[in-house]
Amino acid sequence: MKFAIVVFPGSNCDHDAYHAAKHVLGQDAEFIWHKDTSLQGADAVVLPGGFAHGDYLRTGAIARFSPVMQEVTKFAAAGGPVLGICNGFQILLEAGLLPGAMLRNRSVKFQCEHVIVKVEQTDTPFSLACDRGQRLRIPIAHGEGNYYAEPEVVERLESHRQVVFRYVDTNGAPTPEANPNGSVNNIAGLCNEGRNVVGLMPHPERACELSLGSADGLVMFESVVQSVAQGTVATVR
Amino acid sequence: MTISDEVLQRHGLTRDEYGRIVEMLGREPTLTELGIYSVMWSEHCSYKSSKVHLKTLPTTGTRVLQGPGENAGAVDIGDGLAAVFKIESHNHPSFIEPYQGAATGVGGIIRDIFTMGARPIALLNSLRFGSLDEALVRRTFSGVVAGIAGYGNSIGIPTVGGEIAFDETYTGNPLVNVFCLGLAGKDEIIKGVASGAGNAVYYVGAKTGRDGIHGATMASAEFDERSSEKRPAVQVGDPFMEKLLLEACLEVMKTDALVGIQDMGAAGLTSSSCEMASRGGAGVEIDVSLVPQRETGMTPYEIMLSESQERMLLVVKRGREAEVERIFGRWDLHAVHIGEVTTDGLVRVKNGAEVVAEIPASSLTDAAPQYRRPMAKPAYLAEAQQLNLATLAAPPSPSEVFRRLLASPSIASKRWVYRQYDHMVRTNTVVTPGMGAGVVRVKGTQRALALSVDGNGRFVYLDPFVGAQLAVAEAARNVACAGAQPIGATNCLNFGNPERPEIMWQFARAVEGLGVACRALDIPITGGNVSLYNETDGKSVLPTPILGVVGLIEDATKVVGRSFRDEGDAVVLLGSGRGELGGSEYLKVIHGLVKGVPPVLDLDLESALHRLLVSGVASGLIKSAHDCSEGGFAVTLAECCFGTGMGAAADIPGLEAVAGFGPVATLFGETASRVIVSVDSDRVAEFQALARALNVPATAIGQVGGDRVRIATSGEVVLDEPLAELEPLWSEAIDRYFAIPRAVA
Amino acid sequence: MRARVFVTLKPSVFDPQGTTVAEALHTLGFDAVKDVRQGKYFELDIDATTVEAARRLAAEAADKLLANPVIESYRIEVGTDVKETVR
Amino acid sequence: MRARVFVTLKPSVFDPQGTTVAEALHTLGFDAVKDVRQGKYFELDIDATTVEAARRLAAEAADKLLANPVIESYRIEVGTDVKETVR
Ligand SMILES: Nc1ncnc2c1ncn2[C@@H]1O[C@H](COP(=O)(O)OP(=O)(O)O)[C@@H](O)[C@H]1O
Ligand SMILES: [Mg+2]
Repeated sequence: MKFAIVVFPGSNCDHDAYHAAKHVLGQDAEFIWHKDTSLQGADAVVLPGGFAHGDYLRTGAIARFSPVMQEVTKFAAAGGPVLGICNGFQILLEAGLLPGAMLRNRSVKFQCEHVIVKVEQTDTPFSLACDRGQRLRIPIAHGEGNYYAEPEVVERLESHRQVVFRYVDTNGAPTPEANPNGSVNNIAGLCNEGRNVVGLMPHPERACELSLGSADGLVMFESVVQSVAQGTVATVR
Repeated sequence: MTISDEVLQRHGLTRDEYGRIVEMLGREPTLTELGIYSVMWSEHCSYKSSKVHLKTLPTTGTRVLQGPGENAGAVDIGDGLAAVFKIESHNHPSFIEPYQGAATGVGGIIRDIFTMGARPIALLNSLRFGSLDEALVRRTFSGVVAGIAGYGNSIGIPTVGGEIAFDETYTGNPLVNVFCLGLAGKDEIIKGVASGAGNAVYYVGAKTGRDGIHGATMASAEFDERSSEKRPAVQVGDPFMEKLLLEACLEVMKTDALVGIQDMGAAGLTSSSCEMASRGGAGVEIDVSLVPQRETGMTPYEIMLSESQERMLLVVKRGREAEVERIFGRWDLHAVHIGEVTTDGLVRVKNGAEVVAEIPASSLTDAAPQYRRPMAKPAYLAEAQQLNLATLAAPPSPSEVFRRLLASPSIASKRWVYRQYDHMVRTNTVVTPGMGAGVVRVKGTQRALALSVDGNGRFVYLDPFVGAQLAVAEAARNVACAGAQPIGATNCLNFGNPERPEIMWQFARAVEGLGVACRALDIPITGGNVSLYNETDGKSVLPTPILGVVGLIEDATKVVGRSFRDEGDAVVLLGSGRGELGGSEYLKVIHGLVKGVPPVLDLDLESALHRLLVSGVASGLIKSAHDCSEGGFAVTLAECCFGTGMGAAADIPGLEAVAGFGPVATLFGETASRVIVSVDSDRVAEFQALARALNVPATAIGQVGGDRVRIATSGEVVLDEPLAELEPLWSEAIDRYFAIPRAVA
Repeated sequence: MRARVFVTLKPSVFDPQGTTVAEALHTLGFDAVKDVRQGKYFELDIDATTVEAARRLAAEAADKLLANPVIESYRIEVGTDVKETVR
Repeated sequence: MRARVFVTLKPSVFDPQGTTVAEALHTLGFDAVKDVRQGKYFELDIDATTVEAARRLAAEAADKLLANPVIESYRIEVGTDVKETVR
């Protein structure tokens, strides 16, 4: 299968996502410039981490106007799998492809460290290969990852099982101490109602090789390969 | 025009220097020319006080591809690749505006690296501050850290290591030294040269404003009337702009349309144009009216001297301009053709049709003044070197000393700091901050690079010659602990006012020490930076040479960190203690003293130790390694345990010392060339044989396990502490300074 | 024409920055400061002939880009009719 | 009492945030926006009986914490006598 890795001028995890898809997983991957208007027939789209347009105003605020986002929106509407990692997640929120918004971390500082997330749902293209309740040790690296949505929205997210990943402690409990940034309900990642668009703050692409401290993130990439192979997600051409 | 003493003084030029300018030009300089000379002949750009000394450093070696003289040095790391690296200081700006000062320091060193055609892949920093007990220092410290994070994180270069120490002498003059390393094809290194008459000179990047035109270089009454409001001495960094420049420049460099490139750092357009012309043996003609300007009414003087950030100067082959402009355009950057390379060796600055400066390029660089400034052994030394333990108060119990040292900010965990740095982006970081030297793998090869920055100002203060050697040894030892062969070094020399003979003496002796150590350890110095005038109210900071050492690891899968790995492993001490307390953290924390002589350094032993570490790690015998530095053996042993959940028990020979000081000297003395390693218990003999062959003392002193840190000296237990109590003292010490009492609801 | 746009977090949204500033002020002894909210402030130089046109443009810019309606609200002032202390 | 503190970069200091916002507005077609400067905005709830006392306290807080005088200047408004459009 083929991954499209969208490159905004300030993306800085684009090469990491590419490396994970292409070199670790052995799949096809292609960079798509943010001004491009074609996704080059990719099977899945990754919006990588970074600071898309410097993000001095608000993370992702300007990126949503990039020409490529119209294509991403169409691809998502047609059921294609889209993964937003960190800044990519923030862009999906700003673009309205996922609900809610990001606030500054509770610590008001950038935080880079490993956290534990629990896989809450396995019926998304990016968690299909996980076990429900599986715990993944994956790094975060962000200053604005404090997920917020209006209480009604959060309630709907929970009742529609759209919370895909949650920050938990080593026992799997979503405690305040396990929550690195103050996100409501310890939400680390979520999906849209169609379940094909997933965004998360942790960086699975940084946890695909044991030599880097963890290979727990690989399962997310394996999931999408599997779901494309099984046809559980739409092929968008 | 008549140049008054006052104008010269404001330009930091002496009457003699002015005389040389007139002689070189054959006439009086224009105001713009005077400005150009003043910055090019400034200490910062010309190294006029330090050059005679720096020339003595060893700068060559079989791996050296680029020594001092370019924007950064480069060494061959095999596989057709070069490691390009350098360190720079941003001390003064970081005191005035900690966030922006530190951020722009990061921006500057990154430009030095990609200017060479290398993709930056790792950052480190070495920081010095006053005591965290002071609110001002806390603000400077947190601002500097946030600035380093803010810039490095957003541009996407991981900060993989660094070091921080605290001492009152840095209160009004913190040190912010930033190191950057990049990778380039060995044959693709690009230089800052201008050559080929008729080739185009391009300006690209941020617009030019009045930033950083220093008070000292203001020229006339007319200039003074413009309030200082208009001339911020602090630049604001724009990491997004730099990211665009980085990507676009690397793309342009892949074409062969580029002749040379240089960033506009200190002294901006002036130094970049003059240095490129001088290196290329050519001339350059530029028209400042074409330079993109952020503000209105800027004079040629201001445009030439501005230090606005994120700007590059390029020389492009004639006929290839459109191609280069197109690449920049793709990154939304507007490259502006502002001049040409000429053959006359002159830097000619025009403002439209009017020539405002015309100076022989070499008179600004090679022919800049050099001084052998007077030196004198400092008066403080004799007294400071006298350490008579018998006159000190009796030491507290080992347990209390241990706890206080672990919580001392210079020793305590720096997690509060490096958690704010993205240290994993680019997915190369094999050893993360806090685990020893930073290690990054080199994708596409089997290799990895280990990086460390170190320097102990107290040791240098007490003996610059030995202290500087200890800095080299420590940085090199740190990379060796990861399993890396040290292959190159860069240095940042932070000292006080060189016009004071005692400071100049410190400087000269330190440079001598660097040379001796680098030669003995076979580590060429490929570049560096000198930061002088680090003083507040006539009081200098501790003389602080910082060494950045790059080490090469042949097999990236065989890298070790500081932490013990398995219960039951043998703990082996390499080297042997001498109980040296001179300049130690113990003396400072417990007795408030900086006294004595620094530890003795045996460079033969040090070199053998590095060989043992490299082969011991490569053969898989060594499972963890951590060098003994501040806090000595006991602190080092505890640090090997922290984060693992495992304790350790060790028995080391007790050392003789003045009555009552035996245990503290044994436990907390800072004898050099010692490393604690862990080895599989049934391979200890094999490892010791290896050590014997290399003449390195290797004593099996205990084993990993349990939940306490227990140390006996000659069989008698002198420390026996629960890990669960020790660890938070160390891991949360810095956080505690920033814990804000919660607001009452 | 000069338009000022103030973007603040909605009252129902927790403001980590404001809280941190308030705590820092308390440690500095500013106990009389009961609460702090931090927001963003933009000064737009707008090429417009009437105050109303400038205000409309600023509001449009705020809707589209400067504020995120999920968490933020904004306020606009146009012209120079604002009492102020400059320092 | 409510005090508002606006902290902006001094006019001569480069404002990358404002520049980026201006560029984004231009791409979105807001060509009439000639220039943007971005600053910080603080709302302080102050326990004070007079406008003057509140202003003094706010200024002190700005001097000590909210602004860095090397690159920033600030402006303070106290009270509720400001014309505004809230949205
Ligand atoms: N301490 C030092 N040891 C060796 N070389 C040095 C030292 N300090 C400066 N240099 C060399 O002098 C040259 C000029 O340095 P510098 O002015 O810092 O460069 P830049 O122009 O990039 O600021 C560089 O090549 C640098 O490597
Ligand atoms: Mg340079």
